[in-house]
Amino acid sequence: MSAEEKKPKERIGVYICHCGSNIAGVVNVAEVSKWASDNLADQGVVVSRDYKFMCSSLGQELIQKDIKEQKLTRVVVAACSPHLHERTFRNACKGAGLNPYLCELVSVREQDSWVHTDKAAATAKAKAIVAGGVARVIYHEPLEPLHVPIHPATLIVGGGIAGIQAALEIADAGFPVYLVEREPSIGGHMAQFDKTFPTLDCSACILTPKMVDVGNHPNITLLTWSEVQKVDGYVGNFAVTINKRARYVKTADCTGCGICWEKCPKKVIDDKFEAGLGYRKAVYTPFPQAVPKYPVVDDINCTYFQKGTCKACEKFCPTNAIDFAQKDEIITVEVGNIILATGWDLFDARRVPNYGYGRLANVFSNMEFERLSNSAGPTGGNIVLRDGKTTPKSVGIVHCVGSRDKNYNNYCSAICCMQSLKFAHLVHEKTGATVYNFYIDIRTPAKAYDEFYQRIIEEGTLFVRGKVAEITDAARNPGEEGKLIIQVEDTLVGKQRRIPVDMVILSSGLEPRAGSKELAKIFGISCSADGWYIERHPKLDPVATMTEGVYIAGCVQGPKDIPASVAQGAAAAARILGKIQQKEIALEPVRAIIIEEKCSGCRICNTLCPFNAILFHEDKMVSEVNPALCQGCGTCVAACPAGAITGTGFSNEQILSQIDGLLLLTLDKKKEAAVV
Amino acid sequence: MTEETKPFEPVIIGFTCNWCSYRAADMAGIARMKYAPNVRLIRLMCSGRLDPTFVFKAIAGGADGVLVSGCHPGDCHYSTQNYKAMRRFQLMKRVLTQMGLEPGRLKLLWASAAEGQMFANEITKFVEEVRALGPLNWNKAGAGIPVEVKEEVTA
Amino acid sequence: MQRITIDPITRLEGHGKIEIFLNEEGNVANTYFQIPELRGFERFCVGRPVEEMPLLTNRICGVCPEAHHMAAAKAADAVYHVEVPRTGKMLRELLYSAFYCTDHTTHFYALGGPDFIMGPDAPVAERNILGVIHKVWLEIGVKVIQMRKYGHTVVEIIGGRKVHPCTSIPGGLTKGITEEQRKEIETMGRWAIEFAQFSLKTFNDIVLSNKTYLDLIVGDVYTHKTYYMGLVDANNKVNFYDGKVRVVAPDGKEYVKYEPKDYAAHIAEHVEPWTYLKFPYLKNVGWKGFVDGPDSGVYMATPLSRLNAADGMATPLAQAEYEKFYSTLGGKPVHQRLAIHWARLIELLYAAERWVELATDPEITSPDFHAIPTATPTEGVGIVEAPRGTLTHHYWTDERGVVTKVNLIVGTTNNYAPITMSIRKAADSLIKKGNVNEGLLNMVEMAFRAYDPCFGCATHSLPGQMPLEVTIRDAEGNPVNVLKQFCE
Amino acid sequence: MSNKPKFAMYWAASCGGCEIAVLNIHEKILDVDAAFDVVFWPVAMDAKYKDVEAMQDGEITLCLFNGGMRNDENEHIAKLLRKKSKIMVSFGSCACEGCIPGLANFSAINEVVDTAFTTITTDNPDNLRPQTSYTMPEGIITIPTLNPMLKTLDQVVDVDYYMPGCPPESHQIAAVVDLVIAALNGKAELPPKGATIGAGNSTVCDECPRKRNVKSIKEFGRIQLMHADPELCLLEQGIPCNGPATRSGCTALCPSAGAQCIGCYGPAEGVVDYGARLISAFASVIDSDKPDEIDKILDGLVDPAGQFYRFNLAGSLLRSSKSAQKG
Repeated sequence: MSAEEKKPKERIGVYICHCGSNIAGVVNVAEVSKWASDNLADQGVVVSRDYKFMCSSLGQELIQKDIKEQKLTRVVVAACSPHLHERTFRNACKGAGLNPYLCELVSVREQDSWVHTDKAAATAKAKAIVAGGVARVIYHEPLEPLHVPIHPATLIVGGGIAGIQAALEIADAGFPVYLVEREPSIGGHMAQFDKTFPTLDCSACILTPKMVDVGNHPNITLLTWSEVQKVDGYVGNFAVTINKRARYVKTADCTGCGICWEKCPKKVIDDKFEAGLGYRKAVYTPFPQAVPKYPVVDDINCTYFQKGTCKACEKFCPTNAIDFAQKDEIITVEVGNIILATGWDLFDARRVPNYGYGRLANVFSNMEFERLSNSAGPTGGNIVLRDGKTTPKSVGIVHCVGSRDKNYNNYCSAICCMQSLKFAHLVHEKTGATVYNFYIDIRTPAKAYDEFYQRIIEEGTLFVRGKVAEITDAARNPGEEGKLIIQVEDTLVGKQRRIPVDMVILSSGLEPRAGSKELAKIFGISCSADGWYIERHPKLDPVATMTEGVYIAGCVQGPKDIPASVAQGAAAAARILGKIQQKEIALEPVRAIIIEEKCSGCRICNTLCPFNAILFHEDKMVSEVNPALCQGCGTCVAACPAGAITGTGFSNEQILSQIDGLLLLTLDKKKEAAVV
Repeated sequence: MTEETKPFEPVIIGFTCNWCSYRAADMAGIARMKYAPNVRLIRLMCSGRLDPTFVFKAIAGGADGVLVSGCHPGDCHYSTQNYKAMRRFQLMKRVLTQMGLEPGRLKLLWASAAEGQMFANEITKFVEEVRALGPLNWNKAGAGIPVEVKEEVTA
Repeated sequence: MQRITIDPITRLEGHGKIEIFLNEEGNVANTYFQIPELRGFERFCVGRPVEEMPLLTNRICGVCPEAHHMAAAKAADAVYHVEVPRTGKMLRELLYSAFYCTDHTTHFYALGGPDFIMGPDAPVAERNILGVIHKVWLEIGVKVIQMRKYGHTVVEIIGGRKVHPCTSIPGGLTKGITEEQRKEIETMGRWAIEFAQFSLKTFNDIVLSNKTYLDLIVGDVYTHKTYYMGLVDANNKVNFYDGKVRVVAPDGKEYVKYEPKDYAAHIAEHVEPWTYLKFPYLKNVGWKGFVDGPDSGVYMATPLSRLNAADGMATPLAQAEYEKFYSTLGGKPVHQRLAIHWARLIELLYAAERWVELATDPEITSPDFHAIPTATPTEGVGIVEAPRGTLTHHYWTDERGVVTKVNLIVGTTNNYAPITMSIRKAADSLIKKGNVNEGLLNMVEMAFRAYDPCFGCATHSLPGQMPLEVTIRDAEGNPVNVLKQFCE
Repeated sequence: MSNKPKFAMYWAASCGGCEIAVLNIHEKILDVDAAFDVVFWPVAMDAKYKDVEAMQDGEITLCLFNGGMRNDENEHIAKLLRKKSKIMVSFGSCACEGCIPGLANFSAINEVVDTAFTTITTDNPDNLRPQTSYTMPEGIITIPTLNPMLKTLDQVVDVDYYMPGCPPESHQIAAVVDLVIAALNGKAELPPKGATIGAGNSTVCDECPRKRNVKSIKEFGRIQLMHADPELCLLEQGIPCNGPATRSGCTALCPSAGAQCIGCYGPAEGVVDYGARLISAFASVIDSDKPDEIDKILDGLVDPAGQFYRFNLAGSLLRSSKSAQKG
């Protein structure tokens, strides 16, 4: 090494940023700059400057001027974190005709001035960091971004309002969409609601048309009663394996006439769509406006599947569409992008024992109430007690059940306040009953929300500020007999109150779907501790994820109301349409490459790639990396026993020499020490 | 003031992954959390990129300790690569221990992008542990390996 | 006082350095034979898995790696208390016999032989293998190369490699041989027998039929009455691979016969501060310095010693030569060091015969060449006869079979004391009044060359051959005369 | 003397296997003899060390130097031959990377000497140790001083080419001889300085006849404790075979003979640290994500440092254990 390492191969420019006083306040930037030009000259440093704000246009021009005049072949900028300005400085170099990957940004702010107080130590560390950058950048190579074609089709997982919106946006733009829904019909939770706040328009009335559009759209392949099993590939080229569960109904022949479920002898409590208040048959569609219209045979409850006889549906089906021999079908679809809109689950109020849900008959969940109040629901829209006939004279609505509560979920479920206000209105309107709302805070931030709150107040709903302690049927005072008593501290008047009511509605919060973590693994994205999927940036990039080509929309990303979900669905669609329009996508050229003549075909690397980017050629007995699938993690590079795999952008030479650089001063120090 | 009377300032090389631990360091910075200035970080795309060669190089090059840091198990940005880092770390530590290196000079630290405070605390703790172990000065003689070249460079 | 330095010795496998001090009269005051190397296998083999010992100790010596490979494998078997299946044993011994043929050939024709064939007074230039070839026709050279080739071929077939074999493991070997390989080995073996007989004839024609040489051999200069050590089979016949260690006294009577595992009860190593090598001796006789006779624990372990220590050879042709050997040299034991060369050729013949015996055994191609050890590893000793003497490997391990302690007593080491004595005696009787010439010096060399010492083995370091250079210095150590050996 | 190019070969701290391997090129030796004046080759001839000292610098065209730097005498001769030679080839594992004698670097040199002079058969009541200079009644006699650490040749002198192997295979030696001779006659190009010659670019697996699948190790095994499948990759059977990281060129002799590769050809082209490659490769394919389970599997490797640095310790980044560092 000695010989060629001594005479510098490159002409390097070093630029130390003051970042106002953010860096200069702690690190002696002038000293670092001088040290670099004095001590790193033999490594090729020909110019070393410090400047107030390197990221400013003036700062960038400074670099560009040097590149041109000093014929720089490498640039090292010591400033903030690469995550902030790496692109900025790379582009600056590009602007001056230097390949952007020949520029290295090292952090002396987040990594140094902001975290240290000892100025001498911080300055010494800055020198080391700069030396590391210089030693490393010598081994950088000019790289070109990798271009991979984008498959025009999109996979959308989840047929709720967010998924529906996204599907329509993309399909209307003329590109194919696969919409996968676990249930027999799309529609999601919104299909269960009665009215929607704050406008109180009927949920079904606004949702059904969109569902029908999806059902009929030539660009949308609707895969209901189906689930994603496996995702291979990478942005632009995903191969998705989907399990189409057996419906036992030949959709080609079925007209959706409904005779089968009329004739089916087996009644099943419908705890999904009807929230347990109503019944369905063993062969069924979840609700009249279901899309698609084809029913499914629920083989868990179907008499034929359980006892081997019956087949009533088959006998009566006018088109012989029933087919008990049907099997699950595994299909694979190719898509360029993916949207996850798998929505949410309702917090199970049984987990709050002191509220008596499941134990006290007339304590209802919010979803139960939606069905009660829904004219298409089990009671035809009559708000009645469990007995099915008695209309309540007084109703208590409890907010924040399972939310903003460290025993359950810390977060605010965002929709419960407005939902509870909506409930108050509906009860008031349909029964004239006295309505109490028990709240901690009323949160009505969005457009026309607070106006709605005012309206409910004017309607005479009574508001009690306090977290409900207990709901009981144990009467203590006269007038409490046969009622549910709500025990609460009224924090406005500062005294305990017992309020007897006929009916209680619990506004349970939203939770991530059961199994959302498993799903995240399938798609290679990450969840927060709560289980909500993590967006690329909480403010600036809310629908993208860390994994290129995978987007999230609706409540899968966190609790939100219908408008927000729709907006995210549309946003995700827009992002994807943009990508599709480009036809190809430029990827960071940080990739692993196997040098064929060095590869011994030992196959150590074969199992290491989570993206299946490494394939083995039996004929040549060598392995090869597919650059489109490779995401540049470098695990195989580090594992190759023959050193036959190199990682562009993070090569061994780069990292090893960066280590030398970082230790330059150490050796200095130890040399001095030795001298002493 | 002579070397003896100065407290020994260890030099530690730290390897972080681009997605979690390096961002944890950024986070510590943004929040102006203070920690010991003895650690110098190198950013890798993933802890799975960590080649034991890097660690040996750091030790041979004069580092007194080495920190290896990545996403928490299960949270790897590349799904499972930090497990490979974990396996390598365990074997590497066995080899180095067999070669007489104090295990305390090696540290494996899982840190998410949100754990800036923890990251800062752990670094300060580690620096003290290594300080207690004293200087390592491996290959001080350094004949024939890059260290020597660098010494000439700085001379 | 004058001082002669022979540093290092030519045609000796391994470093060695001789210091000869002359007194004022120019007669020998004292001689020192120094070994300048130490490699430390006893240390760095600790911590290694015992199955690696046959591979690591290989590297003690590239001239006779097979010997270390075998001793190590046997020690490892013992550590695991595992009995190697018959086929496994035979394969190892077959490899070892073939190796013996190459090694003895190399020594006789390239190292020791020239002294006789060319004569000790011949110019150095001719006193080497090429000289031999010129003197007794090219035919010999061709044969010698052929012999080496064949030997290495067998070593490679069974041992996996020509140099540093790799197939012996605790309990046997990693592979067997096919019928085709067996045939090939047998054919080469039969040729080896002819070659051995030819070599004995050559020795007979050139040496024994030459009065001067015969006198030289039986003369007193090269005679020491020491103990003799060698490995013997159940019938007290010479065996290289296995058996008990037998020691005969200077009077030829059995002094002791012991199991390899008991070696430490009988052998100890004396230490001198001016050399890296130790001097083994018979513990129960005791260290009396560099002297011979029944009261001195000094013993010899060479081809001659093996013949002296045994009652005969296990193969017919070799047995005949054995009897001729003793009748010619006047009965047992033979104390004349130069007879080692003859003894070596008799062993060559035995090795070749054994080679064919084993190659024609019906079980040699059986797949039953490895027994999986089941006992917990503890401690074990492995002893084989290396061409240059009894080779002892002794390992202690933990319950995982990882080596915790090692003791090695290597072929040549056994002879360190006798060699030192021979040098002293030769120098004494040959160097008078400071009169030194090449012929004399070579005769001094002959004294130890007969032992075919391999200080590569002895130091477990490196053989290295250097030109002979003798410096005669006065008392102040200023060179007054320099002699060199030359070759064009 | 003729004006043919001059050839030299020397052995320092090696076992002599390299010399045997060179002799095993058989008739090729005659080509060497025809193309060169063999001026210094202890094994083949009575060479003249003094005459080497008398030579002009660079007078020797080709010097094959094997053996590591165990004592000051080794270093002295290495420096001398470097001075006198145009092309200095680091020949064999010992010179290139320290080989088995390099394992001594696991211990401080005084531990090495102490062990040798305290074995059970050593009779050493005064606990003597060899003295590099010792005064006898007749005068002072000396022996060389051992280095605290065994060094590779290129840690002492500048080396032009590396030829790995313990020993280098004869067919490779023959090929190199042909190449050099051709180059001297202007019929071929010599490789760039610092290149490794007489070996392959890949690793042993490239030449290994055994069947291979993807690797996933649940347990490491010991070769003597099983009857290994003669067809299947040894590593896949849990036997710690160094083949994946060891430079090709030997035609996979050991694995073909049923024994694991122990790594005598050293690291592959461009590899900085041989042991690190194996550590990384073996650990990567361990089939577990649970720390304790991983530890249990690793217990199957009873001597990781010794296995991964068996031939390479002196030539590795760390070069020795900490105790040897302290000297």
